[in-house]
Amino acid sequence: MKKVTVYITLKQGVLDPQGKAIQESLNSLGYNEIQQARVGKTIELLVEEGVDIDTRVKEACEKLLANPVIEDYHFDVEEAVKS
Amino acid sequence: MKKVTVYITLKQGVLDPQGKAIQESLNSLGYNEIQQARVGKTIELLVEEGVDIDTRVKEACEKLLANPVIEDYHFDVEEAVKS
Amino acid sequence: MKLAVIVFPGSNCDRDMYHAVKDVLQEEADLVWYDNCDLADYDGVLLPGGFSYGDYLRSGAVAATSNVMKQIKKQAEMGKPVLGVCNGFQVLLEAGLLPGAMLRNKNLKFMCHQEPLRVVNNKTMFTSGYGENDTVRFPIAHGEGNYFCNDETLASLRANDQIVFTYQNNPNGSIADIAGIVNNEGNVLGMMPHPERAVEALLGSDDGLKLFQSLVENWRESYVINA
Amino acid sequence: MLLTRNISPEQIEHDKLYKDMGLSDKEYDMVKNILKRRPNFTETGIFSVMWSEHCSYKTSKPLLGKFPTKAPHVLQGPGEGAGVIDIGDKQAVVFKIESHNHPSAVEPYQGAATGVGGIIRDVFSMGARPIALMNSLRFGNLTSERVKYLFSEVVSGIAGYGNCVGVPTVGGEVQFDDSYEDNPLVNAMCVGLINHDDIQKGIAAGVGNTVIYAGAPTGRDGIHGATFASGDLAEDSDKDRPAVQVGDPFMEKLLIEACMEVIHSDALVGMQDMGAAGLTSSASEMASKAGTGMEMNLDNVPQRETNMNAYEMMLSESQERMLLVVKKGREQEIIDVFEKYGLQAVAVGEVIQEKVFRIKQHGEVEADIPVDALAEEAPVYHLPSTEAAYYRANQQLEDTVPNVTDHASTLKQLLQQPTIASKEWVYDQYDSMVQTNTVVAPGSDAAVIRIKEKDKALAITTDCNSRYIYLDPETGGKIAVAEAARNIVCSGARPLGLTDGLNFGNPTNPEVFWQMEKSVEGMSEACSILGTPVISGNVSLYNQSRGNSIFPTPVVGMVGLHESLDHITPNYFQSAGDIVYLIGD
Ligand SMILES: Nc1ncnc2c1ncn2[C@@H]1O[C@H](COP(=O)(O)OP(=O)(O)O)[C@@H](O)[C@H]1O
Repeated sequence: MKKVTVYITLKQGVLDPQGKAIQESLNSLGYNEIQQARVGKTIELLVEEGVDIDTRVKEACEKLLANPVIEDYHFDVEEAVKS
Repeated sequence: MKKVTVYITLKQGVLDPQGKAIQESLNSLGYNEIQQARVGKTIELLVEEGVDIDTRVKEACEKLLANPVIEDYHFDVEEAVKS
Repeated sequence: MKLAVIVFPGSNCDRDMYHAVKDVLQEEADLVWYDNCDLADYDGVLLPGGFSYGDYLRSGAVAATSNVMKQIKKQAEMGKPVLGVCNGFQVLLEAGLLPGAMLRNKNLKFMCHQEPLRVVNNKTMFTSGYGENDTVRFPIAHGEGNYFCNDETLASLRANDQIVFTYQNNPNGSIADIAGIVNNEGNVLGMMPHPERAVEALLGSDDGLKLFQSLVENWRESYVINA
Repeated sequence: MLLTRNISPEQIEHDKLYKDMGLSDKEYDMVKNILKRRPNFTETGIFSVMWSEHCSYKTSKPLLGKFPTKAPHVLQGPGEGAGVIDIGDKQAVVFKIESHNHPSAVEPYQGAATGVGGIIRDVFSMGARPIALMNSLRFGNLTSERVKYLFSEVVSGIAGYGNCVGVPTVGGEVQFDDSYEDNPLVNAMCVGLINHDDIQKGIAAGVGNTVIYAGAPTGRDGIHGATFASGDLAEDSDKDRPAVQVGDPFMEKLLIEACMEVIHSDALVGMQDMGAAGLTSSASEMASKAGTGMEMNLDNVPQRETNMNAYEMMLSESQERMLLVVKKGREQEIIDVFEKYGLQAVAVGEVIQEKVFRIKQHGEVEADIPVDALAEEAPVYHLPSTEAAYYRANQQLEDTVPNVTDHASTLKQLLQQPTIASKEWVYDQYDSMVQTNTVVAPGSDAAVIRIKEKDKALAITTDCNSRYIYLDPETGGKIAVAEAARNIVCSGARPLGLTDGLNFGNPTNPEVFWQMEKSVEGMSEACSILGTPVISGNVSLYNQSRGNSIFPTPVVGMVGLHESLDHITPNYFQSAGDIVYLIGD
């Protein structure tokens, strides 16, 4: 079993109101050193072996997981640890 | 300037309805090899140097960025690339 | 005219849309469960508001991948009217029937109240009953209605007269105050405000009636001409 | 997690482990008497949740008996998921209020969201379609960051859940006072509409019938939430945090639609949601009401996590789960309906003659308890009551009228009070219009929901001025009911009945118990005089922190009927030149 972590971020140039709100509240809490915050998401997938993971995950990202109009993505593949 | 990426994930055992919906939809699109999906978020911070980044970010995570009741977090610090 | 109101898991304005068409306009309509349905017999498709698939991942994203969307694309290509309201609009964007994407409202909050809109294009099959630049009041009820597209897309929306409704007091941060757009062919309309919630004066506004009436009248005319 | 099988009944008794679960020494002895042996770990857990205040009302029962609950138009009084009142035309209105205070103090978003989910399930488990939500909220003053956070997260949680399931939130109330600083109140009310023929009860009738579990799989959420909700909110309640359950409104929406379909099947015998104490309370209450027993095999229960033991499964408070009793041989029809909506529904047990609740797992009996002992025979306490010293002292005070010199500035100051100021910031976040029936939206005294195809509407309000109740519980209780009734009447409707959410401090404090007693007496009297019976309600006790009780807060949720749409009366001035009358003292 592999663990694939897909990282999805907003494209440069797309406004991130949530990031902006986080930055502002960090500043108001006194974290003035924080100059920018941008919010993204991760999707951790547990994937059975035996498929071409790179191709399949790339395809899944394009079909569903990321929206190319506003988002970029990349992903890591690692061995899944038994929990 | 440093770039800090905070990774926030749901604690083990906390229901992740979003992850479940994503998994089901991936399966119905034919990605049957995907056995689980869990959703997390990332917050990328641009932080001015000159502070003890580790301590400050840890504090910010606990105060604001992560919800310790249901979430775990960790973070990476790297050199910010000029964009 | 016979309209299909598509019901996805999590749609919640499906019955409101049905009520508006069936009980208020007295046109034919069916609630059509998204799975295994056949749209060939319908004269148009309505995608209602709600939270299809819980709005998980991105609003409308999961519904956009469902099989019924392929059929809806086909109906749209045949020139049949397709109207997506709120979550329906989000689904149309995610499915690529309309350009652009939705972001969270700029204040990050869900908002629900009446908003005054301007009818900027009254030459579509959905808006011909309105006067140009008419003000109409429709309820909005959304958390992700902040319409976004790149400059190129915005320029082409403008060039082709695809912007149909704009907000008069932009509540959510949408680019160019956009509240509703049509596709290039003019038969697919997506809008965040809810015309189906504005068909009875008792509930605060009946400004949405003309939208449905326009749709029906234009369909009748083309039907008569084609027949 | 605990390896409970290694903890023997002897050890539970010897180390008084039952105390950690919430049973007193006396209650533990009662359990031993009932079972005629020592309870094992799972059984001890089951008794402790079923006998918690939340499930058994053991300290409030003697007071609840004072409420008038009967009237010709009451089709179902307290006791089922929600009460039911006839509104003519073979239709009825179903409603109830419920608190989610302690979960909201710990995790405000999920606490509030799951509170909404729970009360909606109470209503649709009766067979009614949920048509409106209301809420009643109390927070500390908006000066601390924590309170601001609680306030904004609670509102988002209510919005997040209610908006997604497609039930309009049409009103409510919010008040701010220091007494709620660490212990906010989150009460949610749901109103449903039903045809008389569709009224369902939560009963497990018919020996041999099948018990079906439907909805979300069981996880380790909120284990011991019910006892947690009935215990003091201590400073270190952070360590109880894993008890927080997470809601999935999307699943709830599917459950609503599936249940609305299932109620029309004559294969359905009974249905109940799994609320506090989850499987335990739903199953044992259904059997107890029917005078039957139930046997359940936990191996068949859908599970979200691995290696859950019987104790965890029986006490889990995972959300969005329902228990159904279905005629033997007709299970598949019911299962098919749930499957259409992508929901899991599986047979997990059987109704049996012997009046016991028997739980099996991995081929072993994990619990074997007489049904009535859990639901009916819970202990009842008659706690001492003492007139509060502050009250006696206040009664000695002379009446004073504040000396106002600048009325304009006093008025402005008043309007700036968060408790008095506009609540638009709150209700703008709620979808108040979905279902297209909302004639009067939030911002008025009572919300008005029309009934489609009928010349009728319902008026709904929640009210409680807890400061009045603190100052004089009996008069304050009357005022709460009267205010609700006035709000209903002002909208043009006739009050039908009410649901009450009793939120108080620690009842073992005789002064708190006195507040409870007096306010219930005041409310009861007002109910009798106004002809508005109490048809459902909820009790939340031990609302205090750092030793201070909250203001006594018995929230009234009232519903009225407009016999014609023409009767709907707005609460703002209509046009210049109209004459303004002031009626009353
Ligand atoms: N928690 C809430 N949820 C929804 N609506 C609310 C809430 N709190 C207040 N409202 C609405 O705001 C309006 C004013 O509320 P409030 O200030 O408590 O007034 P009142 O004292 O007249 O009840 C009412 O219409 C009420 O329904």
